[in-house]
Amino acid sequence: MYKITSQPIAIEEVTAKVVRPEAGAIVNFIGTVREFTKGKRTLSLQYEAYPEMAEKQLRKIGDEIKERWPDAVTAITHRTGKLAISDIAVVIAVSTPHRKDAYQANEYAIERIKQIVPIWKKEQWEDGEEWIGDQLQKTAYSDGKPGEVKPS
Amino acid sequence: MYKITSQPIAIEEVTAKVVRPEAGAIVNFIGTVREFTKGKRTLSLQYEAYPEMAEKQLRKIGDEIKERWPDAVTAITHRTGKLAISDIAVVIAVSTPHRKDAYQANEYAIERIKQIVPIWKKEQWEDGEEWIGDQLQKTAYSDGKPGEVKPS
Amino acid sequence: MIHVQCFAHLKEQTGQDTITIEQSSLSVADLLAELSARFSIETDSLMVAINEEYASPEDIVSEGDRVALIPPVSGG
Amino acid sequence: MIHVQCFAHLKEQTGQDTITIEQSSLSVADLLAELSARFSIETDSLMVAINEEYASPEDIVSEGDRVALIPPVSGG
Repeated sequence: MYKITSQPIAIEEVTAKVVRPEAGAIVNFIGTVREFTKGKRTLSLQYEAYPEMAEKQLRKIGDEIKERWPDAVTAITHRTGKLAISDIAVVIAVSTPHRKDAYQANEYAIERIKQIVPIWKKEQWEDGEEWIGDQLQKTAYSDGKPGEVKPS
Repeated sequence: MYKITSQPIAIEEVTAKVVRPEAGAIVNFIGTVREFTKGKRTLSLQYEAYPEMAEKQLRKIGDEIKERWPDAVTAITHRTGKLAISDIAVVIAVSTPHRKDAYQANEYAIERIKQIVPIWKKEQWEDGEEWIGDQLQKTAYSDGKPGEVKPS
Repeated sequence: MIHVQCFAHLKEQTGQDTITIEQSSLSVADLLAELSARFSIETDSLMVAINEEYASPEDIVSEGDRVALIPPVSGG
Repeated sequence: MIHVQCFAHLKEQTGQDTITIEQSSLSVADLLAELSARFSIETDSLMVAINEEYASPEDIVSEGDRVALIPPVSGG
Protein backbone atom coordinates (compact mmCIF):
# COMPACT_ATOMS: atom_id res chain seq x y z
CA MET A 1 0.00 0.00 0.00
CA TYR A 2 3.03 2.28 0.52
CA LYS A 3 5.55 2.51 -2.23
CA ILE A 4 8.54 4.52 -3.42
CA THR A 5 9.17 4.04 -7.12
CA SER A 6 11.33 5.46 -9.88
CA GLN A 7 8.65 4.59 -12.46
CA PRO A 8 5.73 6.79 -13.60
CA ILE A 9 2.76 6.43 -11.25
CA ALA A 10 -0.55 5.14 -12.60
CA ILE A 11 -3.42 6.82 -10.73
CA GLU A 12 -5.76 3.89 -11.40
CA GLU A 13 -3.28 1.45 -9.88
CA VAL A 14 -2.97 3.33 -6.58
CA THR A 15 -6.73 3.91 -6.48
CA ALA A 16 -7.48 0.22 -7.10
CA LYS A 17 -5.71 -0.66 -3.84
CA VAL A 18 -8.34 1.10 -1.74
CA VAL A 19 -11.50 0.05 -3.62
CA ARG A 20 -13.77 -2.14 -1.48
CA PRO A 21 -17.51 -2.82 -1.03
CA GLU A 22 -17.69 -0.79 2.22
CA ALA A 23 -16.39 2.34 0.49
CA GLY A 24 -18.64 4.84 -1.23
CA ALA A 25 -16.01 7.57 -1.57
CA ILE A 26 -12.43 7.68 -2.72
CA VAL A 27 -10.40 10.87 -2.66
CA ASN A 28 -7.12 11.07 -4.56
CA PHE A 29 -4.44 13.66 -4.12
CA ILE A 30 -2.15 13.90 -7.12
CA GLY A 31 0.91 16.10 -6.76
CA THR A 32 2.25 17.29 -10.11
CA VAL A 33 5.33 19.32 -11.01
CA ARG A 34 4.29 22.97 -11.25
CA GLU A 35 6.08 25.20 -13.72
CA PHE A 36 6.01 28.48 -11.79
CA THR A 37 6.51 29.00 -8.05
CA LYS A 38 6.43 32.62 -6.88
CA GLY A 39 7.22 33.78 -10.40
CA LYS A 40 10.24 31.52 -10.80
CA ARG A 41 10.20 29.02 -13.64
CA THR A 42 10.99 25.39 -12.87
CA LEU A 43 12.46 23.32 -15.71
CA SER A 44 12.43 19.97 -13.95
CA LEU A 45 12.61 18.38 -10.53
CA GLN A 46 14.75 15.65 -9.09
CA TYR A 47 13.37 13.62 -6.18
CA GLU A 48 15.63 11.55 -3.96
CA ALA A 49 14.38 9.28 -1.21
CA TYR A 50 15.71 7.12 1.59
CA PRO A 51 13.42 4.39 0.32
CA GLU A 52 13.35 1.92 3.23
CA MET A 53 12.65 4.66 5.73
CA ALA A 54 10.28 6.53 3.43
CA GLU A 55 8.06 3.46 3.00
CA LYS A 56 8.15 2.92 6.77
CA GLN A 57 7.09 6.52 7.37
CA LEU A 58 4.33 6.28 4.77
CA ARG A 59 3.02 3.21 6.58
CA LYS A 60 3.13 5.20 9.82
CA ILE A 61 0.96 7.87 8.20
CA GLY A 62 -1.49 5.17 7.16
CA ASP A 63 -1.55 3.94 10.78
CA GLU A 64 -2.16 7.44 12.08
CA ILE A 65 -5.06 7.80 9.66
CA LYS A 66 -6.49 4.47 10.84
CA GLU A 67 -6.45 5.78 14.41
CA ARG A 68 -8.23 9.01 13.53
CA TRP A 69 -10.55 7.67 10.82
CA PRO A 70 -10.99 3.96 11.63
CA ASP A 71 -13.00 3.29 8.46
CA ALA A 72 -10.38 4.75 6.11
CA VAL A 73 -8.05 2.72 3.90
CA THR A 74 -4.99 4.53 2.52
CA ALA A 75 -2.51 3.85 -0.29
CA ILE A 76 0.40 6.14 -1.18
CA THR A 77 2.97 5.99 -3.98
CA HIS A 78 5.76 8.56 -4.31
CA ARG A 79 8.06 8.77 -7.27
CA THR A 80 11.80 9.46 -7.33
CA GLY A 81 14.21 10.55 -10.06
CA LYS A 82 13.90 13.27 -12.65
CA LEU A 83 10.41 14.66 -13.33
CA ALA A 84 9.26 17.07 -16.01
CA ILE A 85 6.54 19.72 -15.69
CA SER A 86 3.12 18.10 -15.01
CA ASP A 87 4.67 14.72 -14.17
CA ILE A 88 3.11 13.06 -11.14
CA ALA A 89 5.29 13.08 -8.00
CA VAL A 90 2.84 11.52 -5.57
CA VAL A 91 -0.57 9.84 -5.51
CA ILE A 92 -2.51 9.43 -2.27
CA ALA A 93 -5.75 7.42 -2.36
CA VAL A 94 -8.09 7.21 0.62
CA SER A 95 -11.38 5.31 0.62
CA THR A 96 -14.09 5.64 3.26
CA PRO A 97 -17.77 4.77 3.57
CA HIS A 98 -18.67 8.50 3.57
CA ARG A 99 -16.93 11.28 1.72
CA LYS A 100 -16.12 13.84 4.45
CA ASP A 101 -13.67 11.45 6.06
CA ALA A 102 -11.97 10.71 2.74
CA TYR A 103 -11.25 14.41 2.11
CA GLN A 104 -9.99 14.99 5.64
CA ALA A 105 -7.85 11.88 5.88
CA ASN A 106 -6.35 12.55 2.46
CA GLU A 107 -5.40 16.10 3.37
CA TYR A 108 -3.90 14.81 6.60
CA ALA A 109 -1.75 12.38 4.60
CA ILE A 110 -0.18 15.02 2.36
CA GLU A 111 0.52 17.32 5.32
CA ARG A 112 2.28 14.49 7.12
CA ILE A 113 4.28 13.48 4.04
CA LYS A 114 5.71 16.97 3.97
CA GLN A 115 6.68 16.61 7.63
CA ILE A 116 8.09 13.15 8.18
CA VAL A 117 8.82 11.24 4.97
CA PRO A 118 12.51 11.29 3.98
CA ILE A 119 12.17 12.49 0.39
CA TRP A 120 13.95 15.53 -0.99
CA LYS A 121 13.46 17.53 -4.12
CA LYS A 122 16.00 19.47 -6.13
CA GLU A 123 14.59 22.24 -8.28
CA GLN A 124 16.17 22.90 -11.67
CA TRP A 125 15.66 26.49 -12.79
CA GLU A 126 16.88 28.34 -15.86
CA ASP A 127 19.69 29.88 -13.81
CA GLY A 128 20.67 27.08 -11.46
CA GLU A 129 19.52 24.32 -9.18
CA GLU A 130 18.96 23.81 -5.48
CA TRP A 131 17.93 21.15 -2.99
CA ILE A 132 14.73 22.31 -1.30
CA GLY A 133 14.37 21.84 2.43
CA ASP A 134 12.09 23.01 5.15
CA GLN A 135 9.37 24.02 2.70
CA LEU A 136 6.88 24.21 5.53
CA GLN A 137 8.93 27.08 6.97
CA LYS A 138 9.24 25.17 10.20
CA THR A 139 12.59 25.49 11.90
CA ALA A 140 11.64 23.21 14.73
CA TYR A 141 13.71 20.30 13.52
CA SER A 142 16.33 20.71 16.20
CA ASP A 143 13.63 20.85 18.87
CA GLY A 144 12.28 17.39 18.39
CA LYS A 145 11.51 14.54 16.07
CA PRO A 146 9.35 15.44 13.12
CA GLY A 147 7.43 12.27 13.92
CA GLU A 148 6.07 14.09 16.95
CA VAL A 149 4.90 17.15 15.08
CA LYS A 150 1.15 17.03 14.65
CA PRO A 151 -0.56 19.25 12.12
CA SER A 152 -2.60 22.00 13.71
CA MET B 1 -15.04 18.88 -19.34
CA TYR B 2 -18.58 17.94 -18.23
CA LYS B 3 -19.95 14.65 -19.35
CA ILE B 4 -22.76 12.18 -18.76
CA THR B 5 -21.92 8.73 -20.06
CA SER B 6 -23.28 5.21 -19.98
CA GLN B 7 -19.75 3.80 -20.27
CA PRO B 8 -17.35 2.93 -17.42
CA ILE B 9 -15.40 6.03 -16.31
CA ALA B 10 -11.60 6.02 -16.58
CA ILE B 11 -10.13 8.07 -13.70
CA GLU B 12 -7.00 8.91 -15.71
CA GLU B 13 -9.08 10.30 -18.56
CA VAL B 14 -11.04 12.73 -16.37
CA THR B 15 -7.86 13.71 -14.52
CA ALA B 16 -5.95 14.35 -17.75
CA LYS B 17 -8.43 17.10 -18.63
CA VAL B 18 -7.28 19.28 -15.72
CA VAL B 19 -3.50 18.69 -15.92
CA ARG B 20 -1.61 21.89 -16.78
CA PRO B 21 1.75 23.53 -16.03
CA GLU B 22 0.24 26.01 -13.54
CA ALA B 23 -1.20 23.21 -11.40
CA GLY B 24 0.73 21.55 -8.61
CA ALA B 25 -2.24 19.76 -7.07
CA ILE B 26 -5.08 17.67 -8.41
CA VAL B 27 -7.80 16.30 -6.17
CA ASN B 28 -10.13 13.59 -7.45
CA PHE B 29 -13.40 12.55 -5.92
CA ILE B 30 -14.48 9.10 -7.02
CA GLY B 31 -17.94 7.99 -6.00
CA THR B 32 -18.32 4.22 -5.93
CA VAL B 33 -21.31 2.00 -5.30
CA ARG B 34 -21.30 1.05 -1.61
CA GLU B 35 -22.66 -2.34 -0.60
CA PHE B 36 -24.18 -1.44 2.76
CA THR B 37 -26.07 1.70 3.71
CA LYS B 38 -27.41 1.81 7.26
CA GLY B 39 -27.23 -1.97 7.46
CA LYS B 40 -29.18 -2.54 4.25
CA ARG B 41 -27.45 -4.43 1.46
CA THR B 42 -27.43 -2.94 -2.02
CA LEU B 43 -27.18 -5.39 -4.92
CA SER B 44 -26.84 -2.83 -7.69
CA LEU B 45 -27.75 0.73 -8.63
CA GLN B 46 -29.43 2.21 -11.65
CA TYR B 47 -28.64 5.82 -12.55
CA GLU B 48 -30.87 7.81 -14.87
CA ALA B 49 -30.07 11.33 -16.06
CA TYR B 50 -31.65 14.13 -18.03
CA PRO B 51 -28.41 14.33 -19.96
CA GLU B 52 -28.65 17.72 -21.71
CA MET B 53 -29.66 19.46 -18.52
CA ALA B 54 -27.25 17.47 -16.36
CA GLU B 55 -24.28 18.53 -18.48
CA LYS B 56 -25.50 22.12 -18.36
CA GLN B 57 -25.77 21.97 -14.56
CA LEU B 58 -22.32 20.38 -14.26
CA ARG B 59 -20.93 23.26 -16.32
CA LYS B 60 -22.71 25.67 -13.98
CA ILE B 61 -20.94 24.03 -11.03
CA GLY B 62 -17.64 24.50 -12.83
CA ASP B 63 -18.50 28.18 -13.33
CA GLU B 64 -19.39 28.58 -9.66
CA ILE B 65 -16.03 27.05 -8.73
CA LYS B 66 -14.25 29.43 -11.10
CA GLU B 67 -15.88 32.36 -9.29
CA ARG B 68 -14.89 31.14 -5.86
CA TRP B 69 -11.49 29.64 -6.74
CA PRO B 70 -10.36 31.53 -9.87
CA ASP B 71 -7.26 29.34 -10.32
CA ALA B 72 -9.20 26.06 -10.30
CA VAL B 73 -9.95 23.95 -13.36
CA THR B 74 -12.70 21.33 -13.01
CA ALA B 75 -13.77 18.26 -14.98
CA ILE B 76 -16.69 16.03 -14.04
CA THR B 77 -17.98 12.79 -15.55
CA HIS B 78 -21.08 11.02 -14.22
CA ARG B 79 -22.17 7.60 -15.33
CA THR B 80 -25.69 6.34 -16.00
CA GLY B 81 -27.18 2.87 -16.33
CA LYS B 82 -26.77 -0.19 -14.15
CA LEU B 83 -23.79 -0.23 -11.78
CA ALA B 84 -22.49 -3.07 -9.61
CA ILE B 85 -20.89 -2.77 -6.16
CA SER B 86 -17.62 -0.76 -6.34
CA ASP B 87 -18.36 0.53 -9.85
CA ILE B 88 -17.57 4.20 -10.31
CA ALA B 89 -20.62 6.49 -10.52
CA VAL B 90 -18.85 9.84 -10.69
CA VAL B 91 -15.34 11.28 -11.02
CA ILE B 92 -14.61 14.91 -10.18
CA ALA B 93 -11.12 16.25 -10.91
CA VAL B 94 -10.00 19.71 -9.78
CA SER B 95 -6.53 21.13 -10.38
CA THR B 96 -5.12 24.22 -8.68
CA PRO B 97 -1.70 25.75 -8.14
CA HIS B 98 -1.92 24.97 -4.39
CA ARG B 99 -3.58 22.02 -2.75
CA LYS B 100 -5.97 23.61 -0.20
CA ASP B 101 -8.07 25.07 -2.99
CA ALA B 102 -8.23 21.75 -4.83
CA TYR B 103 -9.68 19.95 -1.79
CA GLN B 104 -12.20 22.70 -1.08
CA ALA B 105 -13.34 23.19 -4.66
CA ASN B 106 -13.67 19.45 -5.16
CA GLU B 107 -15.83 19.04 -2.07
CA TYR B 108 -17.95 21.98 -3.21
CA ALA B 109 -18.51 20.21 -6.54
CA ILE B 110 -19.85 16.99 -5.05
CA GLU B 111 -22.14 18.89 -2.67
CA ARG B 112 -23.57 20.85 -5.59
CA ILE B 113 -24.00 17.73 -7.74
CA LYS B 114 -26.24 16.33 -5.04
CA GLN B 115 -28.28 19.54 -5.09
CA ILE B 116 -28.79 20.63 -8.67
CA VAL B 117 -27.79 17.99 -11.24
CA PRO B 118 -30.77 16.05 -12.65
CA ILE B 119 -29.55 12.52 -12.06
CA TRP B 120 -31.51 9.93 -10.11
CA LYS B 121 -30.55 6.63 -8.63
CA LYS B 122 -32.64 3.54 -8.07
CA GLU B 123 -31.39 1.19 -5.40
CA GLN B 124 -31.80 -2.54 -5.92
CA TRP B 125 -31.95 -4.43 -2.64
CA GLU B 126 -32.49 -8.09 -1.88
CA ASP B 127 -36.15 -7.41 -1.10
CA GLY B 128 -37.06 -4.75 -3.61
CA GLU B 129 -36.06 -1.57 -5.37
CA GLU B 130 -36.73 2.14 -5.02
CA TRP B 131 -35.93 5.45 -6.69
CA ILE B 132 -33.99 7.54 -4.20
CA GLY B 133 -34.83 11.21 -3.87
CA ASP B 134 -34.04 13.99 -1.51
CA GLN B 135 -31.04 12.21 -0.04
CA LEU B 136 -29.85 15.46 1.50
CA GLN B 137 -33.00 15.40 3.67
CA LYS B 138 -33.90 18.81 2.35
CA THR B 139 -37.60 19.30 1.75
CA ALA B 140 -37.16 22.83 0.47
CA TYR B 141 -37.70 21.98 -3.18
CA SER B 142 -41.10 23.64 -3.32
CA ASP B 143 -39.65 26.78 -1.74
CA GLY B 144 -37.29 27.66 -4.53
CA LYS B 145 -35.00 26.51 -7.28
CA PRO B 146 -32.28 24.13 -6.17
CA GLY B 147 -29.98 26.28 -8.26
CA GLU B 148 -30.33 28.95 -5.61
CA VAL B 149 -29.51 26.70 -2.68
CA LYS B 150 -25.97 27.40 -1.56
CA PRO B 151 -24.15 24.91 0.65
CA SER B 152 -23.67 26.12 4.19
CA MET C 1 -49.27 21.54 -27.38
CA ILE C 2 -46.55 21.27 -24.77
CA HIS C 3 -44.46 18.14 -24.23
CA VAL C 4 -43.23 17.42 -20.72
CA GLN C 5 -40.42 14.91 -20.14
CA CYS C 6 -40.60 12.55 -17.16
CA PHE C 7 -37.74 10.85 -15.32
CA ALA C 8 -37.14 8.28 -12.60
CA HIS C 9 -40.23 7.27 -10.59
CA LEU C 10 -42.40 9.80 -12.47
CA LYS C 11 -41.99 7.76 -15.60
CA GLU C 12 -43.31 4.75 -13.71
CA GLN C 13 -46.10 6.65 -11.95
CA THR C 14 -47.42 8.34 -15.10
CA GLY C 15 -46.66 5.39 -17.35
CA GLN C 16 -45.19 7.84 -19.87
CA ASP C 17 -41.81 9.23 -20.92
CA THR C 18 -43.47 12.38 -22.23
CA ILE C 19 -46.76 13.92 -21.19
CA THR C 20 -48.63 16.09 -23.67
CA ILE C 21 -50.52 19.17 -22.47
CA GLU C 22 -53.16 20.53 -24.86
CA GLN C 23 -52.38 24.20 -24.30
CA SER C 24 -50.01 26.62 -26.01
CA SER C 25 -48.89 28.36 -22.85
CA LEU C 26 -49.41 28.22 -19.06
CA SER C 27 -47.56 28.95 -15.85
CA VAL C 28 -45.37 26.38 -14.12
CA ALA C 29 -47.80 26.44 -11.17
CA ASP C 30 -50.75 25.69 -13.45
CA LEU C 31 -48.80 22.98 -15.24
CA LEU C 32 -48.08 21.23 -11.95
CA ALA C 33 -51.71 21.59 -10.86
CA GLU C 34 -52.90 19.98 -14.07
CA LEU C 35 -50.42 17.11 -13.80
CA SER C 36 -51.37 16.56 -10.18
CA ALA C 37 -55.01 16.27 -11.18
CA ARG C 38 -54.41 14.03 -14.19
CA PHE C 39 -51.96 11.57 -12.68
CA SER C 40 -52.51 11.94 -8.93
CA ILE C 41 -48.81 12.53 -8.41
CA GLU C 42 -47.30 14.41 -5.49
CA THR C 43 -45.99 17.66 -6.99
CA ASP C 44 -44.78 19.42 -3.82
CA SER C 45 -41.23 18.22 -4.28
CA LEU C 46 -41.20 18.52 -8.08
CA MET C 47 -39.23 21.17 -9.94
CA VAL C 48 -39.95 22.09 -13.54
CA ALA C 49 -37.14 22.76 -15.99
CA ILE C 50 -37.68 24.99 -19.00
CA ASN C 51 -35.02 24.67 -21.67
CA GLU C 52 -32.73 22.87 -19.20
CA GLU C 53 -32.95 25.56 -16.51
CA TYR C 54 -34.87 25.35 -13.24
CA ALA C 55 -38.05 27.44 -13.44
CA SER C 56 -40.09 29.29 -10.80
CA PRO C 57 -43.84 28.70 -10.25
CA GLU C 58 -44.71 31.98 -12.00
CA ASP C 59 -42.57 31.28 -15.09
CA ILE C 60 -44.48 30.64 -18.32
CA VAL C 61 -44.15 27.43 -20.30
CA SER C 62 -44.82 27.88 -24.02
CA GLU C 63 -45.18 25.64 -27.02
CA GLY C 64 -41.72 24.81 -28.35
CA ASP C 65 -40.00 24.99 -24.94
CA ARG C 66 -38.16 21.92 -23.75
CA VAL C 67 -40.01 21.11 -20.54
CA ALA C 68 -39.20 18.49 -17.93
CA LEU C 69 -40.33 17.43 -14.47
CA ILE C 70 -37.41 17.19 -12.06
CA PRO C 71 -37.98 15.17 -8.89
CA PRO C 72 -35.42 15.59 -6.06
CA VAL C 73 -32.09 14.53 -7.50
CA SER C 74 -29.92 11.72 -6.13
CA GLY C 75 -26.79 11.63 -8.25
CA GLY C 76 -23.19 11.67 -7.10
CA MET D 1 32.73 1.46 13.00
CA ILE D 2 29.46 3.17 12.25
CA HIS D 3 28.26 3.93 8.73
CA VAL D 4 26.11 7.00 8.23
CA GLN D 5 24.09 7.43 5.05
CA CYS D 6 23.84 10.88 3.41
CA PHE D 7 21.10 12.24 1.15
CA ALA D 8 20.31 15.29 -0.97
CA HIS D 9 22.65 18.27 -0.48
CA LEU D 10 24.55 16.46 2.29
CA LYS D 11 25.84 14.01 -0.27
CA GLU D 12 27.19 16.94 -2.25
CA GLN D 13 28.53 18.82 0.78
CA THR D 14 30.35 15.85 2.26
CA GLY D 15 31.26 14.38 -1.09
CA GLN D 16 30.18 10.96 0.23
CA ASP D 17 27.15 8.66 0.14
CA THR D 18 28.25 7.07 3.40
CA ILE D 19 30.40 8.53 6.15
CA THR D 20 32.36 6.17 8.38
CA ILE D 21 32.76 6.96 12.09
CA GLU D 22 35.59 5.12 13.87
CA GLN D 23 33.69 4.42 17.07
CA SER D 24 31.53 1.53 18.18
CA SER D 25 28.91 3.64 19.94
CA LEU D 26 28.07 7.29 20.64
CA SER D 27 25.08 9.54 21.19
CA VAL D 28 23.23 11.22 18.36
CA ALA D 29 24.34 14.61 19.74
CA ASP D 30 27.98 13.53 19.71
CA LEU D 31 27.62 12.08 16.24
CA LEU D 32 26.29 15.40 14.92
CA ALA D 33 29.07 17.32 16.70
CA GLU D 34 31.71 15.13 15.11
CA LEU D 35 30.18 15.48 11.63
CA SER D 36 29.87 19.22 12.05
CA ALA D 37 33.58 19.42 12.90
CA ARG D 38 34.73 17.07 10.13
CA PHE D 39 32.64 18.47 7.25
CA SER D 40 31.74 21.97 8.42
CA ILE D 41 28.08 21.25 7.75
CA GLU D 42 25.18 22.98 9.44
CA THR D 43 23.65 20.34 11.74
CA ASP D 44 20.96 22.44 13.46
CA SER D 45 18.29 21.36 11.02
CA LEU D 46 19.52 17.76 10.66
CA MET D 47 17.69 14.78 12.10
CA VAL D 48 19.34 11.42 12.60
CA ALA D 49 17.53 8.19 11.81
CA ILE D 50 18.48 4.97 13.55
CA ASN D 51 17.12 1.84 11.88
CA GLU D 52 14.70 3.98 9.84
CA GLU D 53 13.20 5.77 12.84
CA TYR D 54 13.81 9.36 13.88
CA ALA D 55 16.15 9.51 16.88
CA SER D 56 16.53 12.00 19.75
CA PRO D 57 19.84 13.70 20.61
CA GLU D 58 20.33 11.44 23.65
CA ASP D 59 19.71 8.18 21.73
CA ILE D 60 22.74 5.94 21.26
CA VAL D 61 24.04 4.89 17.86
CA SER D 62 25.84 1.55 17.88
CA GLU D 63 27.82 -0.51 15.42
CA GLY D 64 25.42 -2.47 13.22
CA ASP D 65 22.64 0.14 13.35
CA ARG D 66 21.42 1.57 10.08
CA VAL D 67 22.16 5.25 10.53
CA ALA D 68 21.24 8.15 8.27
CA LEU D 69 21.32 11.94 8.28
CA ILE D 70 17.92 13.41 7.45
CA PRO D 71 17.85 17.04 6.32
CA PRO D 72 14.47 18.81 6.29
CA VAL D 73 12.28 16.84 3.92
CA SER D 74 10.65 18.26 0.79
CA GLY D 75 8.60 15.47 -0.74
CA GLY D 76 4.96 15.52 -1.74
